[in-house]
Amino acid sequence: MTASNLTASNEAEPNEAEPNEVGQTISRKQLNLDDLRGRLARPGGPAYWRSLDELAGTEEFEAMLHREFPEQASEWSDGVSRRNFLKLMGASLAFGGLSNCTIQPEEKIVPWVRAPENLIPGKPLYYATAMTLGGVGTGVLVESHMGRPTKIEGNPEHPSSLGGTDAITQASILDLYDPDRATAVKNAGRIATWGGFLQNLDQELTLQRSQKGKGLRILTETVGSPTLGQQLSFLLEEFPEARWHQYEPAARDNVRTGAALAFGEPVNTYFDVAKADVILSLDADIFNSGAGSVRYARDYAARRRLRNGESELNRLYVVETSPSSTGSIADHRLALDSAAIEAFALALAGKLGVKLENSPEQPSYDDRAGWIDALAADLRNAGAASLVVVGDQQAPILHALGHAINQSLGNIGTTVHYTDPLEVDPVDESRSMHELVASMLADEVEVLIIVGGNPVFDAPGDLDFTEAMEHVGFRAQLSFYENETSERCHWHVPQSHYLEAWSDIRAYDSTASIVQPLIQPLYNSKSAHELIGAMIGQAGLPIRDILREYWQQETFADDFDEFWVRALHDGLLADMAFDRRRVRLRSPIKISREFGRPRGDDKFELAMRPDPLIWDGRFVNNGWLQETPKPITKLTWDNAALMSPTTAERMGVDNEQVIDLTLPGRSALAPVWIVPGQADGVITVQLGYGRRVTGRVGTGAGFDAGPLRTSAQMWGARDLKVIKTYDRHPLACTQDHHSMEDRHLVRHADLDHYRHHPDFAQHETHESPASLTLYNTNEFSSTTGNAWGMAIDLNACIGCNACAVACQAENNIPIVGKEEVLNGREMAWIRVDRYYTDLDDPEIFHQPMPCQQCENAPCELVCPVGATTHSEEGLNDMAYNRCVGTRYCSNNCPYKVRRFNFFQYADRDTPSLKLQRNPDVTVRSRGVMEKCTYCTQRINAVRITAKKRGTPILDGEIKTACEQACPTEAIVFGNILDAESRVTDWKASSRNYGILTDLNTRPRTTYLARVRNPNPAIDKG
Amino acid sequence: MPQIFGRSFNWFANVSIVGGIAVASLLLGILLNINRLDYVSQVGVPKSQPVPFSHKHHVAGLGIDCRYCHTTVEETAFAGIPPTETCMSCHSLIWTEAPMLEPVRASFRDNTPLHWTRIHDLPDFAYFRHDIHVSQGIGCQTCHGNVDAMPLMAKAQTLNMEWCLECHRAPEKFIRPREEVFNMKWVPPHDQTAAGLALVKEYQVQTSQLTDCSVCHL
Amino acid sequence: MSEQVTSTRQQYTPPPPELGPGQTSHTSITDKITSIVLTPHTPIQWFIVVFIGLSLVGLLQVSIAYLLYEGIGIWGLNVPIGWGFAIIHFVWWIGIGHAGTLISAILLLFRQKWRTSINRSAEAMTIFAVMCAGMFPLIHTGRPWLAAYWLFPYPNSMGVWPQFRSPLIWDVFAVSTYFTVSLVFWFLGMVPDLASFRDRAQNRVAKVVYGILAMGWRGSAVHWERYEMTSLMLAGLATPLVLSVHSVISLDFAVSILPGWHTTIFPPYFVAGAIYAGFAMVLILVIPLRKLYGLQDFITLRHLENMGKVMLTAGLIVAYGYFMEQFIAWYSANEYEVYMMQNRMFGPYGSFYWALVLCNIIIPQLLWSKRVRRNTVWLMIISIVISVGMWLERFVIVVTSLHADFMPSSWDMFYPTFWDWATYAGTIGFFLLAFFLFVRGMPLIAAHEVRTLLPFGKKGK
Amino acid sequence: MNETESDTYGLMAEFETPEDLLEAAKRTYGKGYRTLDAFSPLPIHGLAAAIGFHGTNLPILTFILALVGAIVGYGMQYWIHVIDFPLNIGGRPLHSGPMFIPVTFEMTILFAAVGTVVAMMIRNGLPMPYHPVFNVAKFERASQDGFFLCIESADPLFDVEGTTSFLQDLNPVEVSTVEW
Repeated sequence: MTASNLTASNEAEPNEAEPNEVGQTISRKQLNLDDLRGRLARPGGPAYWRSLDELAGTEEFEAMLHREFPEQASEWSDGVSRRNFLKLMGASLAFGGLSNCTIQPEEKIVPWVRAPENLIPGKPLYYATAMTLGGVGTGVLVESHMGRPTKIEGNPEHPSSLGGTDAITQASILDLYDPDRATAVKNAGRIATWGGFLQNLDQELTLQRSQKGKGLRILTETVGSPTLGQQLSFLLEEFPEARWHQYEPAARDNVRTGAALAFGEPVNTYFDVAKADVILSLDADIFNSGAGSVRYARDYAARRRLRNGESELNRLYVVETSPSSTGSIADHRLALDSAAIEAFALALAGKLGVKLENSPEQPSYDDRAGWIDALAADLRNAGAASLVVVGDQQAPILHALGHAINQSLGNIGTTVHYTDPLEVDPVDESRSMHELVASMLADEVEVLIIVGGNPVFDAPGDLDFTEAMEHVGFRAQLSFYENETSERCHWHVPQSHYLEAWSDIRAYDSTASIVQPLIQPLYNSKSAHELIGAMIGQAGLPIRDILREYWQQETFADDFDEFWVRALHDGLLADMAFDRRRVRLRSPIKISREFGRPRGDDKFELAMRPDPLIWDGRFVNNGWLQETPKPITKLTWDNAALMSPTTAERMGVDNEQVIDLTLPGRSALAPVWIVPGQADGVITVQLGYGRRVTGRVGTGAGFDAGPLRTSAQMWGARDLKVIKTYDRHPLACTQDHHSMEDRHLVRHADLDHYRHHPDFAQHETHESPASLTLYNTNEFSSTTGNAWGMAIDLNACIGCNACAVACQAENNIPIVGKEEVLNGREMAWIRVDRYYTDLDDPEIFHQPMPCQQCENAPCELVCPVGATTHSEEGLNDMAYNRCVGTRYCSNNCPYKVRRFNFFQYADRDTPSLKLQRNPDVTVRSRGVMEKCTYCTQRINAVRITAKKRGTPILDGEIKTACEQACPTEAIVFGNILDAESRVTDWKASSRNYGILTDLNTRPRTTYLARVRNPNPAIDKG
Repeated sequence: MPQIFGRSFNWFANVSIVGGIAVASLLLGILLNINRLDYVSQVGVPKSQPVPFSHKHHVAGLGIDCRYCHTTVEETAFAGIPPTETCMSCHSLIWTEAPMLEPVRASFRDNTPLHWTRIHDLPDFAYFRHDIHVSQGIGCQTCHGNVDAMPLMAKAQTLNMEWCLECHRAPEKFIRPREEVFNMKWVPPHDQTAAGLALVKEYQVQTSQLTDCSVCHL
Repeated sequence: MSEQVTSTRQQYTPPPPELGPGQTSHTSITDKITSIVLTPHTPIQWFIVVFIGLSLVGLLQVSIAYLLYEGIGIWGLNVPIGWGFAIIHFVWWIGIGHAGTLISAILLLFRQKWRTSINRSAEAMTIFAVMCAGMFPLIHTGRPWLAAYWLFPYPNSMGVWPQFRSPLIWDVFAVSTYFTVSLVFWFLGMVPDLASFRDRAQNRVAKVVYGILAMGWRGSAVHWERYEMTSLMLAGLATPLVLSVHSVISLDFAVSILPGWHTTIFPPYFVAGAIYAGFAMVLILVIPLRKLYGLQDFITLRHLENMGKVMLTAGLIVAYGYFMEQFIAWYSANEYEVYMMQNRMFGPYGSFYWALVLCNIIIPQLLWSKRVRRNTVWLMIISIVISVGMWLERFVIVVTSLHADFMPSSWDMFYPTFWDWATYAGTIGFFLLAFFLFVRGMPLIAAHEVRTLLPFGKKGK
Repeated sequence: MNETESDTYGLMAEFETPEDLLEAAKRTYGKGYRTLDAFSPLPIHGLAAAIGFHGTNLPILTFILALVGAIVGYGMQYWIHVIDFPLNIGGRPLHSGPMFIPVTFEMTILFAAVGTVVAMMIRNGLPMPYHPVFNVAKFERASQDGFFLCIESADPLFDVEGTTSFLQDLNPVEVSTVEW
């Protein structure tokens, strides 16, 4: 780092850290061998450092931005596609390789002036913090290299994670370094300063103060931060007439309303999946979406292990409109439209004798699949060890019904638990938004402060928020990106990333965590705490102190400092969770007449869902998530109108054909994507796409389903009409072929069959015994006592792609853009293959595909320059710098896990992105093959530690990125020579098999066959 | 018919053929060895530094241990370049007036780091780690040469891959007892290979593994 | 039979069967052959072809420059289809490059006198075809600037070497050896004729240039003795070489494990294919040439007919190869092989397969008819069809095997881009240009060998 | 020998046909002349023998070169993969004999072919752009349709008159002196 940068960051933090305080020394960006590495033979090295300077958030940087932003914008407005962008990158590096026979350019080393404590160049540090989504937190650990957060892992201490993460959490690190995020306070689109904003705000507030804040409105997203809640309550005390509204498009209104219907108050519900023997999910993707999903997935998978002789499994029934991760691993899956699901629930409730207050005309459920009796029996037999889960997007009554059923089964207290609401103020957010817009249109609002969110884009279609804003005199927004809303605000303040700012949050089970920053804000952004704080006279007060104050009141810890340090270290505030609530159903659930009412035959049903990866649109500019295939559809860079083959046939439409989705008075154009296992007549669309104003990555991707929403029908409508058009919109799908072609890739059986033939998986193909060879098989057996191997449990994999994103983050894997994915050039080192058995009622299989590290690797044999060779410990090494790019290895790889840099994909020019890179992994250049290496950098690091320690490497000491991220612990890596290691244990399992072993590739990665546990009483057609 | 070529052409023809081949092979030879030239590898070429720091004086003269300044050499990949603080710990007491040291004092005063010029600089794709080498008995001197005799720091070895391989293939030729690692005066025993093999065994150096690509290229 | 035909036209001294009526003496032979070059007059057709060639070479340069600037991504490649047009055309050109050495070497060993009037042009064709072929393996790599020298075993400061188990390295050696030997063979054969040029040339510059090239050849009996022996040796070496080269090329595929590539039939069947394509290209070149330069006396119908026969034979071997692929796929009962074969015939690229069968098996059967064999127009058409067919064969082998291999999840399609085509067209241009420059400046027919066809004693002044 | 002879390279007779040349060559050799050479636009079998050149040993050389090529080719691969930098390539043995064959073969051919040609050139003393025989005006026919026999002055039996008359008896088209 340069001097000025150093000073900058030091000034940025005058209060020298108390040595014992974690997360304080981190803001110093310092000399870093790894960074230096990044600069060899790269023209404009100085410029790079200059810009880092700017990252420190100096005033001149703002000015710079002012100059720079417009031209950048223009570059993008004139239709330069993402692909072209990459091309430009490529050009700069065209002959990079040539530099290897020239004198290396001179490089500078810039040491500290005064060395900080506990920061060793080249040694990563880990800090515990929490990520917030939809007002609910997940505990994470963040790896930090020289003050640069580079990788997010789950926090093993934290109940919401237990070490696992989902794809979104893994990718959230990229947002921090997104070159397109809002970087400067803007007034009417012009660069301004925070100070300037505060001045202007104060004027407005003094006015408001005089009238008790009658014209003041605060619009936040769902607030789960207790401290922020307290700040807001102070604000409302100061401005009694002011109103605080909450809105976010993927809010859990129905969950809260449902709970209120059942218990009279919007209690928070969470589950103990580990205890559940029989689970029924009513259109709930509990394992891959929403609060607690990571923990639920882990608890579920823990019951599917079939370890050493154990032959019992839990059983999962899923009834859903559109196939989800949860549905894909169900033992029984039933595709129904929402009306039928409601009718189904009623019928089941009836069967279970749940007391209901029925409406005169009962919807009848036609039990073609013959589920009701069998399911009811199964649930009843399971007794208190059963569990019924209702999807966040389902009608409140269905949720109430769910509670009723759980209660009647006696699950409350065993598999279902209740606490006080996680939200500071659990309101019905669509109503809240409704009220806000009303009062805005009534010109009652003079000052509107929008804290996060993007209402102009995602407010329900029937509320004209855009119009309403024009009635407000002073509009200010705090948000991470400049978005559709920012355009219409007088002031825009960049919001800090959660790794940049202090806060606190509660997890799905109300466990409280401190959100601690790992780095000073890269740009001078502010957090919600700072903005609200500024309005209640806390301006300039360190948020950390406000948090400490709040929690000091909450705890009665005699030594608060110790409590605080432990909280920061562990990532959770010890026993600050709410007590469990004992709630009872007040009265029989009242069933409205619409409930379960089937739609007209001439109509289709529209189901709206948050996107599994870009969620409600807040991650739309996150390239990793955009390019990660959606769990089931394998689509990237787009959302689509999902429909079943039958429906498509009936409609006479084809993949990628654009159709016009019309509801009374509203419509949207969407490309068709046919999904086996979708309920007939239901068209599912994902929210968050079709953004007009956001970064380069997200702008223009997908279509906007928002207009189809109304505050009455947030998640679906049953009166959808469809008009065919003859336009086509290409969709970038990473998997074109969906049948396994009877190739024994995913091997599976029913539990019953497994009990009789535990080793069924090992007899599906004939493979030659390893002994059958002319070679001396011992010639290369490892002499180091280590031989690396991996096993993947297909019984646990839910296809969530967390592994893929983790790999991308760990191994500096570039994104290539939609055009390149269309060309079949995606770079994922580990992909999750998804296969269907048939079109109408398919079984869905997931199969993670990392490099198989074959012992007889076909790829190595054909490399003319020996760029890929075998290591002593059995890794299939890839020396990028030796590769000349003949692509023969990829051709000869039967698993097709090798990836090629057809262009200069890795962005070598954007400084902020460089900060995210893993310094221990080479950034590949154009024309080079790359592939999974079992995270060889992690292996090396641990090997060296072990050597210095003088003891062998312990089992589990090395975790590959995918293994570490996997929420269901489906992947295990280790030493196959160690009889005690987990991987040896897994590979000893009777379910263990390798794929394509008949080619005698002898893969080191093997799979554990999938075993389903169907209910004999249900005949699967 | 009249001769087209003069007598001398026979001689000329042969010479041009032989000469052509000779010149071509000479050029090729140079091309193949370009990376071995000191000019390219910059061996023995001191670079300009903000302060003409003399290892000779500090190491040989004052007998300061390597680790006094290069503090992290045993802990991480990077040996560590001392912060100005470290210089000042002595130079706030001695040579406080020396004009030569003004940059150091300035750095300390204005809190602006010194910009040293890198001498040993590996390509980005080669991941060298000091800690493991030091802990396995590879002396500083083996790669950095007799630093204690260098008034100005300069590369002692080419740092070409073939040079790395010399040791990675046969560490016994270079390995020394751990306690001698930082000893600049250490001379290999006459039976280095035998002694080396013993150490390799003792330190459990996995020679078989040292030529794996993934040991250095990640 | 051809004797009989010619003799009807010939009352006086019947010329040898390999020569037409016009060529009765050393003098006439020399005059005719040298006159093609040593004349101020150049036929307009020549200029047209060279112009086309030049413009296509321009296109080639542009597409290579763009390739180096952008990366291999400008082609339609992806994963799984890592090899596309580049390798298809590499094999296609190498195949064509086989006829030359084959004619001059194998036919020499077999004492086939009729070869003498076509071997020179065939060898020239070989040289230029191999040049075209040679471009592809280099530019198809991701980092050509490194591949250019890392593929050769030279002592380097990295201490690393090529990996000799890779068929690509075998290629490097096979192709470069083949090119070197063919070049030497070709040039050696020209030396005595260059001497004739030297001695006949009027203008000083031409005399000097040909003089240098002729290296002072003076036709000494002793020289002839060693010269003949050397040619014989070269022929003996070049014959296994030419067979080995395409076998090695086929190993690029056969050594891999891909269904559709991993086949033992490949070496013989590739060699046959090469001869097939090679002779087709020779015909495509000589039929217009003999018209343009009135070489009917040297390249008689008998020559054309013989080549037709060779093509027919080669074609039948190739057909057998196709059949064997089918048979083995079925006989192996290997699910991947079976699927590959069905996919090849009825999958998305099925049309290519059937077109290939049409071009390489069905249409060439016309060659059974003598009338077709002796009709230049028919021969020309069939030769072109065969060239297309051989292109299709390589396309089918490379693309259909790659696009759907073991992992259904990663199956994908290959769509060539503009630059794929541009590069191909460019190499054709280069080939034409080079060949016609050769025609204009070098002895197109091996005069000294043709002379040996004359019965002793005919000096006919 | 005296000046008059030393300033001529030799005497050259031109003949009508290959047979005449062959016949003349035989008789000349029979007469005892040894330093003589015959020139023709095409190889004439027996001509070299007729002037006392008995076969060439090029084939043996070719064989030796081939052997060298083979050894170099295989040796190089063995040294690289087994001795200098042994690496585990796809579990194949370090010494993968069968896979070393193609390169070995190509090296064999390369050495043999190029070597033979170079040897031939050296033995024929080519290139030799200047040669006295070119001084004879009509010699340019030698590359087209002329057949020549040249007795060099270096021959012990050579004397201008005697040799000239001898050549005349072989009924040549013409006899001419070859200047140095």
